[in-house]
Amino acid sequence: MSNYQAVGLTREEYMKIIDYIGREPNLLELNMYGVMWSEHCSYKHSRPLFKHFPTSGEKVLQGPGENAGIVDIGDNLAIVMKIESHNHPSAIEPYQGAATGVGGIIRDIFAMGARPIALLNSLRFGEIEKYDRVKYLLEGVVEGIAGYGNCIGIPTVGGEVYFNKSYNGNPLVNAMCVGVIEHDKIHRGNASGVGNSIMYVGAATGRDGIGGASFASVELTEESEEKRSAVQVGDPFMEKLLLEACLELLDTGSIIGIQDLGAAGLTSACCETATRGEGGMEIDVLKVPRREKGMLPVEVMISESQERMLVIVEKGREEEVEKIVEKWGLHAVVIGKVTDNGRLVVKEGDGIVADLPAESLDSSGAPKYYRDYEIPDYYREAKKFRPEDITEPKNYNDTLTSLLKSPNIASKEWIYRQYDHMVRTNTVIKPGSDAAVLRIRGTKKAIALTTDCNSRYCYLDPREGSKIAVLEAARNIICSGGRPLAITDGLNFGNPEKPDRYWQFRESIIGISEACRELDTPVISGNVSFYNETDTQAIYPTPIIGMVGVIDDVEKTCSMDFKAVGDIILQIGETKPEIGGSEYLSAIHNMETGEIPFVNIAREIKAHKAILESIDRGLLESAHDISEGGIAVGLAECCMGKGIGARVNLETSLRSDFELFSESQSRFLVAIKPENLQKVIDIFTEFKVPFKPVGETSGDSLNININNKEIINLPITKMEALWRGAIECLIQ
Amino acid sequence: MKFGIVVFPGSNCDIDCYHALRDSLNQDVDYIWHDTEGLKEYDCIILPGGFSYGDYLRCGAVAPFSKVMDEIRVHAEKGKLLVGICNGFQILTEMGLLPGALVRNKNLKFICNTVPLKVENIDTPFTNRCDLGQVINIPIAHGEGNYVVEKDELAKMKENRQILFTYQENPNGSVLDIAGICNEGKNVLGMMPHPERACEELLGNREGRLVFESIISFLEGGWKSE
Amino acid sequence: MKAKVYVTLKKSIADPQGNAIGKALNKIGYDNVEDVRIGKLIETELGEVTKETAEKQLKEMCEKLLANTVIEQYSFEVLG
Amino acid sequence: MKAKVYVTLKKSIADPQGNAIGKALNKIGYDNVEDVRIGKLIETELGEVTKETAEKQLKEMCEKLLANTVIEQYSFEVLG
Ligand SMILES: Nc1ncnc2c1ncn2[C@@H]1O[C@H](COP(=O)(O)OP(=O)(O)O)[C@@H](O)[C@H]1O
Ligand SMILES: [Mg+2]
Repeated sequence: MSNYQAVGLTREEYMKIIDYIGREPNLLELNMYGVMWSEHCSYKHSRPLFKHFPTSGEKVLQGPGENAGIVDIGDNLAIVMKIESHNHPSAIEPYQGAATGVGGIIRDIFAMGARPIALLNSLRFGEIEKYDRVKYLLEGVVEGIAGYGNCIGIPTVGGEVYFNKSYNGNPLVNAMCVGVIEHDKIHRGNASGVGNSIMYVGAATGRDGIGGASFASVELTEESEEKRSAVQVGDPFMEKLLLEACLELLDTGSIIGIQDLGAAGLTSACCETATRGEGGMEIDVLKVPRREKGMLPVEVMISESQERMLVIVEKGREEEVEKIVEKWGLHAVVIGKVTDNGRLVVKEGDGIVADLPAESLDSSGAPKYYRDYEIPDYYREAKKFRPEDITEPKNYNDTLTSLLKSPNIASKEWIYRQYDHMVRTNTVIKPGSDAAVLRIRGTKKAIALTTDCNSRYCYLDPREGSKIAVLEAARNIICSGGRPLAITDGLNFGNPEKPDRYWQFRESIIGISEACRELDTPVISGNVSFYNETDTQAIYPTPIIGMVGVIDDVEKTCSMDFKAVGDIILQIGETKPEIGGSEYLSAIHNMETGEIPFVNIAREIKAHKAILESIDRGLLESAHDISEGGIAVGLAECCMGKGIGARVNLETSLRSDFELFSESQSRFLVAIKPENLQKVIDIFTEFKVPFKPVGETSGDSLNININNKEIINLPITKMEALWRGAIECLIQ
Repeated sequence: MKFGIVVFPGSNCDIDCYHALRDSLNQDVDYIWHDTEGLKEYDCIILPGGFSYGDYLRCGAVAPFSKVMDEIRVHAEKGKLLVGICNGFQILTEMGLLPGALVRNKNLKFICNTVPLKVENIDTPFTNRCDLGQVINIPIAHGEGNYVVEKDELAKMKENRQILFTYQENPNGSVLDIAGICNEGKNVLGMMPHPERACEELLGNREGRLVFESIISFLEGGWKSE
Repeated sequence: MKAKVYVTLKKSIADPQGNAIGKALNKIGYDNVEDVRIGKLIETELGEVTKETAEKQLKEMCEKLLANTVIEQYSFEVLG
Repeated sequence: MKAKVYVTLKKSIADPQGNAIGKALNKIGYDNVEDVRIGKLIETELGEVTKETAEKQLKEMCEKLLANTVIEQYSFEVLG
């Protein structure tokens, strides 16, 4: 194998390097290109498609391209957010893989100058009923997320977990962090002002995760098990100190730029800050604090040791920086300075060991690929499915309880109990409702946060499925009383060099873009993770949508559980026989096929407006979107929060199972006090949103009639025991 | 009347205590940096929750060596009020100011939940505004809240009525369902649950105020032992 | 001077983690495993000190920080 | 048959916990302490088995459960 292949580059890419620098690169330089031009750092397969995304808007203060995106919420405040994947590290060492994923995304947020206030996570695992390995991964990942987030003292307020065979060999672990910032405190990763100092703060550099970046860009094979020592270990205590020290530093005005050391370590941090600033930088690897003796320059330059930051400091103010950092028990050292010749120069003492045009390393210099795409056969095949062909269940009580304890619908309490979701006492709506709500201290405002993606839909129809992911996120925000503002996207896909996978990816981006444009929720940041596949199977396309919404008055929030008996329940939206891709079809009939539900975004937005206005006027007792498992599961979820039952009659011409478990889009369940009913009806009528009263809250069981004939009658306590206990039961 | 909240590297709930006392209970309150020399006079000092020094090796093991802690020990020895919440409780046992120790939860998991506590003794500065046997709902958030203590010590504690709060449904395996205790002198409180997280209607729970209101009422001299 | 410190829970203190591991071992087929207790092994390098000093320091370090003698016991070896 | 298992982090793996405790020891006056690494000591009772079986079992148990060989290494002693 030639040198360039060893660092994951092709012959063409190698020739391109020679073109850039006019000579053969030395080994250090080659490795720097290797990590920077890896998919993970360069986005070479994905960036060309990003042009579809709407990324700007009145409220967008920072779109994609920085450490994190920023969106305005008024009162001189803004929300900073980003999502990031740590799939491959978590597959190998679930605890540390997940923990360092959380640590990395937190650094992205405070690198912008923001205080991180919330964490979310989106997880995908294989068939938990079948494999002990899946249980091991789930336990380890959840403990890793908890271990890091709890220790650093940032509440983990939400997320999602799904199980599907497509993740058997390749779990997904995406972590999202959200911060707040005052407009005038926004910092960017710029190295500008010739002569300014580059300082290094945080943990010492070891041989952690060497090759991690290119490692993250190849398919998982037996061989990657061998590279196990590439595992990095997280130190949340160190990060807490780093976080406090950095935020204090930023307040002094001595900091020109700040950048976390993530994938590709110093190499990436140096060339990114250099190209965003004046364009040049010179550093000395001997000055970099090390954990191990005898490290080579290349090891120092590409190490992915955790909990490290670069700060670019105004010349002459280095001591001030050292003092603050020392107060937090850390050290800051000058490792180089800003230049203006556009070059990234790496020295080892007096000798120059690498000298490259900074821009050529960066994504602007990296190659870009448009791949061929091809519609896979399964896509057309799936559309041939006819719902009428499945047999109708005989006992609907059994069907509903089976659904409630199926791992995708079961309560995720076993998971979020392990996360401190209350620390910092801002969590107004805790995990377990549609979106989490956090107040913004010192204002009347709150924000609503959620992550969503139904990857079965995205597999069966990547474009429409991805639209639905955005809309589902918006529904969760709306049901909490929030106005959707912006999204961050975590795009998890298979190998983009395969035409069918690239098609999935392209379709998905187009779908997300369309939905975001219509909802006016620009894409402000995101992450791409490719090569999520094993020899036998790719994951379902999983474009995770992290969304933030704003609530102007924190007193006007809403949650999904029924609050009292005697309230009227309205169904918003219409039920059609849409069974393709549903949880019902999968969990009960063991089929993942069909045409996924249809969605009309413009029409749905009217429902959003009507619901928001009703919440704003204090007319709704609860609101919940109808998603996986249809109206039957939706009703059960509303009942189980506070143990309040419901008596419902559905007038319909559909088959009972279609009526109960259809996943038709744009539907909600809201509960209303009888005296407010007319006002709510007026609002929905005005917005021309279809609705129908379906029953009322009552007693301690869920009774569902279809055309006045009872087909479901279940005590809440029974449903709840199964639903709450299911995940724990599967693990033991 | 003045409250002080010690801030260790790795404290997380320092801010929560501060807001609860200042914003919800209108008290005068300062942060005390762990490195402080020459501690001012405080009526009540709080060691907050979190992961001081990362909670590495053992929870709360390193914090007792912080500079300010010698003076805090003196504060307690003078009979003034000292409260340890969660990590603070762990620190107090590490310092020997409270008996016993806190080990891994029985299920080996971190648990974040709101749980019912029973008030076992109301003749203390920390519980005088409660009713005996009253049940209050307070959040817990810990991985190592399983209280253990030697038998003889436990017998002494019972006799002295040092057990102040017990869990209604034991979440972590604590001996005798213990959630909170005080020292013999009844001026040092340690509890795993977080009353500071339950002081506001907006967060859906105000029952934690009872602990702080008891302290305030004691300090105001309004409390009389029965 | 290298040293190893062993910190274990006192017999009278329950060890939930040890119990769980014991059960897990039974479950995966080692039914002969009767009792598992988990302790800590702390390896340290004390620099250039005499064996005597090392032992004195280790004892102090254990009493002060490395062990919580309310629930734990300790022992150590100086490896030279 | 009693046995002791020692599980420690591989050399190449960072040990934040050990670092923090090393620093704390320096701070309380032991400035000669240069390096601290924290591992696990697992004590177990294997019942009536031969030494050979015990060793075979211990190796398996370490590989399967007691050590996470991605980041940890192990050794053990059978005490008889
Ligand atoms: N991995 C997780 N971490 C934290 N909270 C989670 C996680 N998974 C699910 N939750 C919480 O459980 C609740 C239900 O999740 P989900 O069924 O995905 O909701 P929805 O269908 O409304 O998106 C939400 O409050 C969610 O935030
Ligand atoms: Mg929802």
